[in-house]
Amino acid sequence: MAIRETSAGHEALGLDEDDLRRMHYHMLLARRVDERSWILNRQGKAAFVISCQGQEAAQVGAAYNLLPGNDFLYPYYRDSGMTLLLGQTPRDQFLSLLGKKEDPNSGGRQMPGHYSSRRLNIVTSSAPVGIQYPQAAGTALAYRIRGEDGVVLVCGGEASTSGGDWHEAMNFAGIHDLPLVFLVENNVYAISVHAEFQVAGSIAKRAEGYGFPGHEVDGNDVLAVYEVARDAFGRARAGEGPTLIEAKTYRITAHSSDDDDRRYREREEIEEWRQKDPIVRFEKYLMENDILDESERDEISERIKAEVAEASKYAEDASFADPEDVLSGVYAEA
Amino acid sequence: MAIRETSAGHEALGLDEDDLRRMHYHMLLARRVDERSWILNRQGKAAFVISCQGQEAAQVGAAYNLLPGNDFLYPYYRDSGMTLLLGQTPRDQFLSLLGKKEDPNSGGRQMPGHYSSRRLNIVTSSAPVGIQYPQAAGTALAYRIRGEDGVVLVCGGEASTSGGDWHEAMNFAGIHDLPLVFLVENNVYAISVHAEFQVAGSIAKRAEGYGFPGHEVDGNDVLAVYEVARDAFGRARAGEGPTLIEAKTYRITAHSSDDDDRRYREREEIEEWRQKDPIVRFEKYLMENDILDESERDEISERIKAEVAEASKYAEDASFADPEDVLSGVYAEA
Amino acid sequence: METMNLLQAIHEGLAEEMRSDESVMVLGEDVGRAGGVFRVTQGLQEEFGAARVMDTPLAESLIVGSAIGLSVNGMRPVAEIQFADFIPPAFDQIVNEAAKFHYRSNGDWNCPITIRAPYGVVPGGALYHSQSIEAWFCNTPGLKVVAPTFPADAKAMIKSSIRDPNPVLFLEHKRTYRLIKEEVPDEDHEVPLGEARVHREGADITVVAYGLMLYTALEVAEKLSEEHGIQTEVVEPRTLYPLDKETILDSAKKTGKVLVVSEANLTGSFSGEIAAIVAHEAFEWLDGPVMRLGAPDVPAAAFARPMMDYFMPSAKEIEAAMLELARY
Amino acid sequence: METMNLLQAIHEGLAEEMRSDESVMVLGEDVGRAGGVFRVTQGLQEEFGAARVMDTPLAESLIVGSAIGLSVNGMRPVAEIQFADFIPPAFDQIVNEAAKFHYRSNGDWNCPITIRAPYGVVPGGALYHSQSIEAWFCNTPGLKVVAPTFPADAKAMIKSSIRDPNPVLFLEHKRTYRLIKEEVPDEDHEVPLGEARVHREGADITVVAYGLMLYTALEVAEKLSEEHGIQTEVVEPRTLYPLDKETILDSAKKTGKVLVVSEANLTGSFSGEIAAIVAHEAFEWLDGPVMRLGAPDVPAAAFARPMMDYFMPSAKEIEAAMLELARY
Ligand SMILES: Cc1ncc(C[n+]2csc(CCOP(=O)(O)OP(=O)(O)O)c2C)c(N)n1
Ligand SMILES: Cc1ncc(C[n+]2csc(CCOP(=O)(O)OP(=O)(O)O)c2C)c(N)n1
Ligand SMILES: [Mg+2]
Ligand SMILES: [Mg+2]
Repeated sequence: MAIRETSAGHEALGLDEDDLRRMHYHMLLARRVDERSWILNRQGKAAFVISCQGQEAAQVGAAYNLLPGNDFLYPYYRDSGMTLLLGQTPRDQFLSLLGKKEDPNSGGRQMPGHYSSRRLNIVTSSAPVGIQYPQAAGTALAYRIRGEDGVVLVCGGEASTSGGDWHEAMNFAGIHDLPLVFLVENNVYAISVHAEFQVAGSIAKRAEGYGFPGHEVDGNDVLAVYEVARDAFGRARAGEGPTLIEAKTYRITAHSSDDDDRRYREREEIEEWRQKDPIVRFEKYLMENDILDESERDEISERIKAEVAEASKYAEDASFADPEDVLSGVYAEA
Repeated sequence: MAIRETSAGHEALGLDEDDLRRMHYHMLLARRVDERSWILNRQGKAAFVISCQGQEAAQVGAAYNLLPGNDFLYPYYRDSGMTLLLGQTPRDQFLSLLGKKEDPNSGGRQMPGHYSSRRLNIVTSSAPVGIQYPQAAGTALAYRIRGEDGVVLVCGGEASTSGGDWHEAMNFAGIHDLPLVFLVENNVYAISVHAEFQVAGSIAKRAEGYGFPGHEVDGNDVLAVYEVARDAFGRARAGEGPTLIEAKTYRITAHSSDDDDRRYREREEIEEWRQKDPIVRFEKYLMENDILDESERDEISERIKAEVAEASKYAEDASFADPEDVLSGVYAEA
Repeated sequence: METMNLLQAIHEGLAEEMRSDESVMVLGEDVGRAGGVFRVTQGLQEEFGAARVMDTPLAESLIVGSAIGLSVNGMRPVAEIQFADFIPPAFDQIVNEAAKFHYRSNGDWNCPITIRAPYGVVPGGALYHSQSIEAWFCNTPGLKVVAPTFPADAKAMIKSSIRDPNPVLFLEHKRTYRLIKEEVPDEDHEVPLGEARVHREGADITVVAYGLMLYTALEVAEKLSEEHGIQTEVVEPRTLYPLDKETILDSAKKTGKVLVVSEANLTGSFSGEIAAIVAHEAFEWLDGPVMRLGAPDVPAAAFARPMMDYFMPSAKEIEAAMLELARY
Repeated sequence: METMNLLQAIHEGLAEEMRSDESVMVLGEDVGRAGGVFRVTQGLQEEFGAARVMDTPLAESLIVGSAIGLSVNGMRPVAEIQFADFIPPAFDQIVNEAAKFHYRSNGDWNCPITIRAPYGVVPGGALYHSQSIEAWFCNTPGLKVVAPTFPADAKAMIKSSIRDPNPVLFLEHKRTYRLIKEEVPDEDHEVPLGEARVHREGADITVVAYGLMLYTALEVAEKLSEEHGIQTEVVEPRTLYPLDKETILDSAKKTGKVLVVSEANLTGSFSGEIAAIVAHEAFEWLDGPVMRLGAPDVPAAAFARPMMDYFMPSAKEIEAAMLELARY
């Protein structure tokens, strides 16, 4: 299977310069929020960090197709590029990182990266890897039953395809032509386990066995991801069924702040991938197409920096929920 | 994907007339034991029957490749054609059907069809559909770890591919090139649910996505099944990895004696498939090739009839385990 | 008022909810065309169509997981697990997802799904069509576990379950499906989740039981009353989790003697919880040990009838335990 | 004798068994190259190779299912579940398969597998890296569930578990991995499965506890002895299922006052079983209610430290309960 790369410039994809700027802004924003999170971790303020770094193109490229309010997103823990794009703020991210009361995902109950926003149709997520897939299928099925045109985007790492839930959802999606887009962000590792011990054959190729298309795409190329995802959303909205997208990318950081990746991978490998940084690559594209210049880039960077600093400070100063809050809200009231 | 049919006569497959007679005998034996089981059910003697009828060719054709003592079988509840071929007797089957103490599968503890024989390398089986696949992968892995040439055959109906366990085992088998043959006996129904609501795309085709071959074969053609299975066993023994076989067949009886299939399928459909009866078809082949004539056929039939009658009587007369036996053997002793 | 058995009552409850609320739907294996292996959903697909009464693939995690996702998007799904013994593949979706949806999102999301599962020993069912699985689920805050036994309760409680904004595991004892009939109110007769029922008042001993064992306990209670003048109070939790402790404790304090009976393998069963609550919170009132009766600690009921019968807690054993307690 | 913490002791036990028996192997997520997320298996892949210390795909049903199949074909696998919270996908393979293999085949097959699972609250672990999951598995005849707390016991018991012809679920409290060190005998020091341990004798009250709560209970017992002269007998089940009832009952009969402490959500936890056994079988000896302490009935520990701390049963609460009981 050939890996799909950008087949056309942005105009051919129907994207205008504002679109590109929005994409770029959110990719960079996600990166900076993440970088700041590691600093907070090293300062002993953040107990746990889990990163989006390296995957921003896959995330923003795919999620850019979501119609807010109409579609649902089932993100996984690295998808801050998506949740920021949909409207969560850096402040939200840091509040969650530090487990503060105002954390919109969980009020400080869950680890960082377990996104939730009913307002933004981001479905509450958890830690068991892969468990979201059948749920996403159900959400898509509801659209089908009611004859509505909403689409569901569900995401996971390559290891999230190893468990049964992924397969059960793929099969169900294929049977009922569900309006569901599967995005697998294949970043080569599952904690320490290399994809060669995780995935037999090819993830993207498997879609065919379920009767719907699967695509491998260069996950560090935001426009390429946007394009396959746009087609997938189009198919879904037209009632033609699901699509599987495998975005080939790389996890630039350790698995999390609890992980020491020196145990299992070479520094050179990471360096190689740093050269393929999706943000640098996109900026190159933008500059070559005269959409961005150095000074604009610096200006955006400064703006984000300030925004991130402010957000981090806000979250650091914010208060924890009362300890007794742990007892409340076990059951929903009728 | 083209459905594989017999590509050659039996000589080309390396089968001599004795092989064919053994195959035929066991197919017919399985059928007759099954028919007798329904009579016992109607007489109120057997609480529950679950049938192999229609699937004998798939079962005998595949299992004919097992090297007794060297290979392992994970059968599913319809695979009496296999267990008889491996050396369980009609008496064993009826003892199990009636839940008698001498039932070799479980001593009357399990429902009929839950085969087990440590002596014959038939691994104890249970009711949760699909749960055997990861186990079979583990058994195959042990061969691989020790560098031995044993093969594992694992079987299920088409609905057994819908659950996660099938997928997890497929993936693992592909990663480690396990000596494992997956046989899916696709008999169109899962109780009442038609395959079109059970299986998206094609089961056989999915193997490719895991990096190993999958074949669709006419499951009512014993020689065709034998041939693809022979190749699969050959691959496995040569260290080349797993193979998936989807045998297209049909469940001629209701799901079980508890089921009334008039609720969900037409009599005509069954009639059509009765015309494709794998035993009749094989007998035709044998007769056309002068391996069997009418009188021999009748003689074999009579022999089986007597054998079945004797076995049934033995089991009917046999005693139940003591009621208190239900308490023993919960834990193995060191 | 119509006279119905348990199976019909659950069917009616489902049908009424589906009629009055378009978002209510049923999904599971064989629930559509065939109307369920026990026929609880018979006729529903004809009435409501294949989309709202959907035959799913054989995949329990998918059944419950997609029910969760359906509820996310406005539906009120009732998922059927064909036999409770086959609920383990859905365990993760139930205990880690559905039960935690509300809490983990700090109240942002609800998960209003109902999961029906037939449990309990039935002749011929053997190891994998017999298990009493309630203990697996009664340590999971956020989940409700209900197990009504009588038809009228069951009809009302399936409706309460569907309307509840929380995930509810609805257990149906297979062997009681057709065991008795009773009058079932036509209109909206409500039985809220979380309330135990006192079936029979008595001052001498308390028996707490549900499912098939409740029927047996009620019979034995009658017998003891007639033959020995022993007055038994029989309490049915109806909802196992969260448990109506008050009703049980009130009865324990009144009689001072409590026997808990269930069909589950005794050790580690939910009976332990009930007994522990009584032993702690009614200690001062106790005139005898808190006794329990259950199935022996072997995997499950056997296929062969004599072994199966031996496995089941019998009326005789229950009677002996009740007498022992009464005479304590 | 070397001084080791719990983590090292389990590591040593594994390594020794792998050295003395070629059929022993380890499989799970990140157990190989990385040596486990908690480093319990560190160094094993270097010593025994990638086949005997195998990194599996992220698929818990596969991990346990293939372990079963490995045991069918002559191996003695030790499967690691990275966090006990992620054991649900393997639930079916454990309770319906491994636990029933021997019984259902009427003794024809055994299933000698060990499943290691780190459980319990740890700072930052939050809802999905904190759960105490023992109640899910302590109603399953055919399975053994062990939860040693001290290093020497753990080393001996991991070896007993591997040698046991039955499936064993081996629970390790994450927060105790490095909490204390003690001398661990070099040679084959044996602790058979199924035997409780009395850590401290005392005539006034009995506390039954395991995991982190055991450490706390032991500290409080010391304090109560010093400050109030109250003598507490502390019993650690070590094996939860099947339970060593005798040791617990002996202690209950001696003190007449029993408190069961665990970290699990109280209602429906295994503490209920222990309390129920005492309430039934030691009733005549009881001088006070059988008390229990556990976490509140909310899904699991929270991420934010203040909420997490509030969630945990504290030394203060345990002390208060012990005092209440002693003074009863
Ligand atoms: C069911 C389950 N098993 C194990 C874990 C522990 N765990 C968390 S993330 C992870 C690796 C996931 O890898 P992948 O899906 O490739 O995503 P990535 O982290 O690489 O983005 C593991 C093993 C878990 N969260 N859930
Ligand atoms: C996990 C699980 N769910 C449900 C059942 C109930 N059940 C028994 S057989 C069956 C259908 C199986 O169909 P298939 O795999 O196609 O095999 P067939 O019976 O057609 O040969 C079902 C739903 C079960 N045994 N296990
Ligand atoms: Mg990955
Ligand atoms: Mg079938």
